[in-house]
Amino acid sequence: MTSLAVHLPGLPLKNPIMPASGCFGFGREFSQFYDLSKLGAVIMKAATGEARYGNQTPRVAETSAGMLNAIGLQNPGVESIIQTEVPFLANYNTSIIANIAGSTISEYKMVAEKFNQTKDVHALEVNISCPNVKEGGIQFGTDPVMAAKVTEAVKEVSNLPVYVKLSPNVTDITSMASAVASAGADGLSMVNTLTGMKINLSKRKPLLANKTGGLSGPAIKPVALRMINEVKQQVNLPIIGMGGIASAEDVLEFLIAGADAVAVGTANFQNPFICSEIIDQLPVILEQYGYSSIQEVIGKGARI
Amino acid sequence: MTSLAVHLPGLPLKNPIMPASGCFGFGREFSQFYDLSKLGAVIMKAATGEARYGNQTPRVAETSAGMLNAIGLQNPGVESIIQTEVPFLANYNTSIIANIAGSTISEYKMVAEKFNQTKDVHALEVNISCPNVKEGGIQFGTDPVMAAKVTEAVKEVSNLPVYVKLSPNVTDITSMASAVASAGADGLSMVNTLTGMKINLSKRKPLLANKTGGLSGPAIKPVALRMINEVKQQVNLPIIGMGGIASAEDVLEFLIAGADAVAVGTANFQNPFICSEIIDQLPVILEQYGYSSIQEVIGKGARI
Amino acid sequence: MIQKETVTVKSSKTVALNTTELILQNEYLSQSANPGQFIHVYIDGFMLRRPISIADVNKKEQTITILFKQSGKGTEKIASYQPGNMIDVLGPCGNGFPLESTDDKILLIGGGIGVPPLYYFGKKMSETGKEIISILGFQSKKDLFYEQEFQQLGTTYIVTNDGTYGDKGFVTSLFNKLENYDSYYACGPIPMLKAVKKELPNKVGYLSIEERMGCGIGACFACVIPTTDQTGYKKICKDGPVFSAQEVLL
Amino acid sequence: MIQKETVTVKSSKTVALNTTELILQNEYLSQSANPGQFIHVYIDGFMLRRPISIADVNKKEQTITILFKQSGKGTEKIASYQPGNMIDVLGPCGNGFPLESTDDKILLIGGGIGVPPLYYFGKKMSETGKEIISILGFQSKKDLFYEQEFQQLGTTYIVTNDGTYGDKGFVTSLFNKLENYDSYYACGPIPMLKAVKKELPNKVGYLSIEERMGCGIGACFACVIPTTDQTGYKKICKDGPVFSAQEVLL
Ligand SMILES: Cc1cc2nc3c(=O)[nH]c(=O)nc-3n(C[C@H](O)[C@H](O)[C@H](O)COP(=O)(O)OP(=O)(O)OC[C@H]3O[C@@H](n4cnc5c(N)ncnc54)[C@H](O)[C@@H]3O)c2cc1C
Ligand SMILES: Cc1cc2nc3c(=O)[nH]c(=O)nc-3n(C[C@H](O)[C@H](O)[C@H](O)COP(=O)(O)OP(=O)(O)OC[C@H]3O[C@@H](n4cnc5c(N)ncnc54)[C@H](O)[C@@H]3O)c2cc1C
Ligand SMILES: Cc1cc2nc3c(=O)[nH]c(=O)nc-3n(C[C@H](O)[C@H](O)[C@H](O)COP(=O)(O)O)c2cc1C
Ligand SMILES: Cc1cc2nc3c(=O)[nH]c(=O)nc-3n(C[C@H](O)[C@H](O)[C@H](O)COP(=O)(O)O)c2cc1C
Ligand code: FES
Ligand code: FES
Repeated sequence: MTSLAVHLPGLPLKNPIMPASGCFGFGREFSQFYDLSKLGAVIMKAATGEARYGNQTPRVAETSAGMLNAIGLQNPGVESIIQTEVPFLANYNTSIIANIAGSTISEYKMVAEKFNQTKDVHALEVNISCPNVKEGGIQFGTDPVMAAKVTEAVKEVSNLPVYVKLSPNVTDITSMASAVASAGADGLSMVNTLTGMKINLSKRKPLLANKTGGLSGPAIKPVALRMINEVKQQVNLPIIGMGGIASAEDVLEFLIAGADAVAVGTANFQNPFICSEIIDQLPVILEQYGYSSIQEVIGKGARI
Repeated sequence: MTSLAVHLPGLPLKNPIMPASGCFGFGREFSQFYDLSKLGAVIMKAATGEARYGNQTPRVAETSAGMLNAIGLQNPGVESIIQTEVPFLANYNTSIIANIAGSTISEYKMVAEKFNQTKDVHALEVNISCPNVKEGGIQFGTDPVMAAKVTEAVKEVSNLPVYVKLSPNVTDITSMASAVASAGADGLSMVNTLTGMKINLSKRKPLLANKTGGLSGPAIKPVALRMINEVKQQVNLPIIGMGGIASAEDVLEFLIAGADAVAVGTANFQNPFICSEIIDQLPVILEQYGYSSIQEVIGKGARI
Repeated sequence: MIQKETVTVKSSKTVALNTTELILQNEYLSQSANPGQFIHVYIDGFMLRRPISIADVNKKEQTITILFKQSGKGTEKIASYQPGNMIDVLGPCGNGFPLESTDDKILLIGGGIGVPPLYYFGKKMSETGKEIISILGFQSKKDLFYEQEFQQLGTTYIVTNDGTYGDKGFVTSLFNKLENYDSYYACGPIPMLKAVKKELPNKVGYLSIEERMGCGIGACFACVIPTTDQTGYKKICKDGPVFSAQEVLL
Repeated sequence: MIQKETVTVKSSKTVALNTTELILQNEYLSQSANPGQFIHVYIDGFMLRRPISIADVNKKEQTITILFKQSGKGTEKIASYQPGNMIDVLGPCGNGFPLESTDDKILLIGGGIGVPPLYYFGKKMSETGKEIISILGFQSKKDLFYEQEFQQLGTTYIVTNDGTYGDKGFVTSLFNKLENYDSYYACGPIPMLKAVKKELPNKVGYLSIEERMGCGIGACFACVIPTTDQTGYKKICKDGPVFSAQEVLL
């Protein structure tokens, strides 16, 4: 059988498939469906310095081939995650990636530092692109200077590989990527959600309590692919690609466009087995399109 | 019956429904399906100074709830449009909006000037947001200073109301809107397409010959609504809203979010009668949601 | 345990205006579902699954029943399903009504399309010998369903907002008529649940609560509700949809 | 004139590997369609319509026939349609093959799923007394369809790329075998059309050309092809899909 192993700097993965942050909780619910050891990695829900409640409900809305969410980074706080969630995931033979967020650079730094002291976390994904919080989040993700500062701060306190998660809500994604690359990022995660809105016609106002939310799902796939390809041509960093992936064919599209591994988000809600099924399908699809290994697909994105 | 008339500055419309530029040609093909006099207005395909052939094919690709296009502004040139297309549309009792594009500010200016001399054109829509051409187009649409310059240049030579069509591929849509407002725009058209990509798995490269294309259709509706609402809160200009509209309910969503009229693009390809059907449905939907007139819906977007 | 199951439509019936009853064949769900739990229904062409309560179970026939109102494109599509059609569902989801109560006399309070989950619960309670009183509220006569089914469980009062059937008013209008029941179990729109909780502050009560859902299994934090306990919140899809009235802040 | 019509599936048949023949009932299309025209098929859940050639027409029965290969999600879905299903189509679209030719002997050249439109054209030409020769190329024996149908029109040669049926090779391999026909009519993949045009530079020929389409009616400029005339381009959906070989630049 085709080996699916991919080698990201500091983060070798048995396969390039992982659930995206916020779409898999901390894995507990999905562990009842299949063995999480099958996954290349698990990206945990965002962690902040303290527990957060998040936004008012409704927090999700359905759109054509997509959904809006405005969870607002609800999470039990980094301490609690390290005490109860990381040990649970550590039972499985998979890599653990901690998604970190904050309102200030020092909060990012503090959260990164805590995870760095935990032996079971294998990489950090720095979420500078959450559109659903008033402070931090997307502000860091739309200004190259701020993005670089967050990256530097996290790198300072961390020996783990640092993936910076970029927002697609920008004019020039390559300047964001270059800025975090110069600041020392080990890799990129692309993309987070596009900010969107839906109107509740009966109530004559936005459906989400937060008014706007992040658009995810197949609707955004073309934008994700374009941005990944654009960045791949100019910035020499590995990319964890995401945005609307729902099949092994989608994974292949992302790898050809320039991703080195991928994350699956919203599709987990439609089909909780999706990551497992994609891992099963991937060798079949690779063969169908004439590839003899996953390495043959990866890394050519800059030249397509 | 509920009157659907809306009054945009310098552009009174019998109803707020018009086909979007590039999705209706110059109306000829659709005139075989229904009487174009039914439309609030027709926005013509982009005009440039000279005839253009556009990009290589394939020029379109299907995506989830959307499509990518990279037509590349193919058109017979402003002279030919004025001589053969405007007179055809002038047979109908509807407003004609000319969509203008160019590689340079002087090309925009020249095209605007020519339309201004034609008695049958009622407004200009300045396309500073075409993602599918190498020069001009989206460069003007992602930089507020350039956008303002194009707007000023067009305003200088035109007595017609000038709607500037904004690109959604920007970090800060309100700064774009403010810039063109200060430069004298009479209104905004929002939004053009989001730049995207699709991979042809068999060929291992982008499906579109142009590599990237503009994403349109229901997939982008949440982004369009969010941007319109954002702009409405800060910039006091009428907005022609568009992006994924395919039903009278969608129209209502746009009007509540802050649009003053709307354009229907991609949906014309799925159902050539769509604009006509929406015009028929609109009074029914207004009543269903408790509105006694279209004016009751419009103009509250800043306060929802 | 939640499983991903394929259910087969056995019958489809319109029971009130835009209200459909589907009987679904599935062994696992019929054997494992508890009253108040729901299934999370996949509908081809839609991004998110739809949560629908389990309204009845027939273990022998290996069927479950759902009852739903056509309130959008998704439920419209499910309403068009014919016998033989297969549906992909997750279930049974959530925690249902408490079954271990020692009360003798219980009150069921259902509002509109909140009525269905109370039926299977009432049936179960009736089987254990409890006395059941039901108050069911509907917009109008044309929305009414399952009156006879509830009457078989015990005294049943119907109220309609427009007075076209039963008493005119809200479910709460009847509270003064009723005496010495031991606990109540309510499901319906949030304003109704708020009113019920407020009017019956001293009763032991349980509320089944709706919220828009992403995953339906507790992973996405879409469906939280603030609580009075120290964690500060619960997930409706996983910890609920049934909560003790004291526990949650509406 | 193009109309938006609802057609009813009368029969569905698998005629080769992943290749389906659908007979569709519709009065307007059956009376107005010309050989080489296509219908633009709406498929529920897909953004864009799919162009499919009209392969045959039965005016008396008021049916049209389409033949297509399952080459993606859309054609897979159409292949699943059952008798009685209704489909929304635009048609008849485009300009078909020229019917006013005075030639006595014509050559049809079809490659794979390009074969269908040639059938109705051949039938029409045969009815007017012309002699028909056909060369049909397929990947493999399992892809072959309509051999007998074409044989009824005249001499028919089959070639397969892998030699599993008929001669091994491409349609062009047979050109040296054939004599004094007056004109040719070809439909198939672009590389085949290029080869045909190159090998038969001195013949009058017509090519039916495929391109990805947006509107299918000439409004969106998605499907242009460069031409040798002064306008510099034609729209395949409106001016074609059939062009004189001299007219277009492949
Ligand atoms: C635990 C639970 C049990 C339910 N049981 C029933 C039942 O037994 N019978 C019944 O008729 N309805 C029930 N509902 C409500 C039902 O889920 C919605 O009516 C349904 O999702 C609407 O889908 P739609 O596509 O028709 O509407 P749309 O408005 O088109 O749906 C769009 C999105 O909003 C969500 N949504 C819309 N209304 C609601 C709502 N009231 N609650 C939650 N999500 C909503 C949909 O799930 C979907 O994601 C229940 C809801 C919950 C949370
Ligand atoms: C004028 C014309 C006549 C045709 N006649 C026939 C016929 O008689 N029988 C037949 O089997 N096929 C025919 N085709 C090709 C047919 O349109 C495609 O096979 C079909 O659109 C593929 O759709 P899909 O959803 O299965 O594939 P997907 O690849 O999923 O389709 C995605 C998108 O690409 C477009 N697309 C993909 N392949 C083609 C193609 N080859 N040509 C044009 N668009 C394409 C689709 O229309 C759709 O918009 C014809 C094409 C044209 C232009
Ligand atoms: C409900 C929900 C919650 C999310 N929470 C987070 C989060 O906590 N941190 C983060 O970096 N991204 C978060 N995301 C973004 C996803 O990780 C992913 O980048 C995005 O959804 C695009 O992928 P998809 O289309 O496959 O869902 C969330 C997305 C959804 C839908
Ligand atoms: C095939 C195609 C061609 C287009 N050509 C133009 C154009 O010439 N000028 C322009 O301003 N916008 C053009 N657009 C953008 C549309 O006018 C519209 O802004 C966009 O498609 C979003 O609306 P929709 O989702 O309803 O299609 C084009 C869109 C499509 C799909
Ligand atoms: S719906 Fe995802 S946590 Fe409840
Ligand atoms: S497909 Fe639109 S012009 Fe041909």
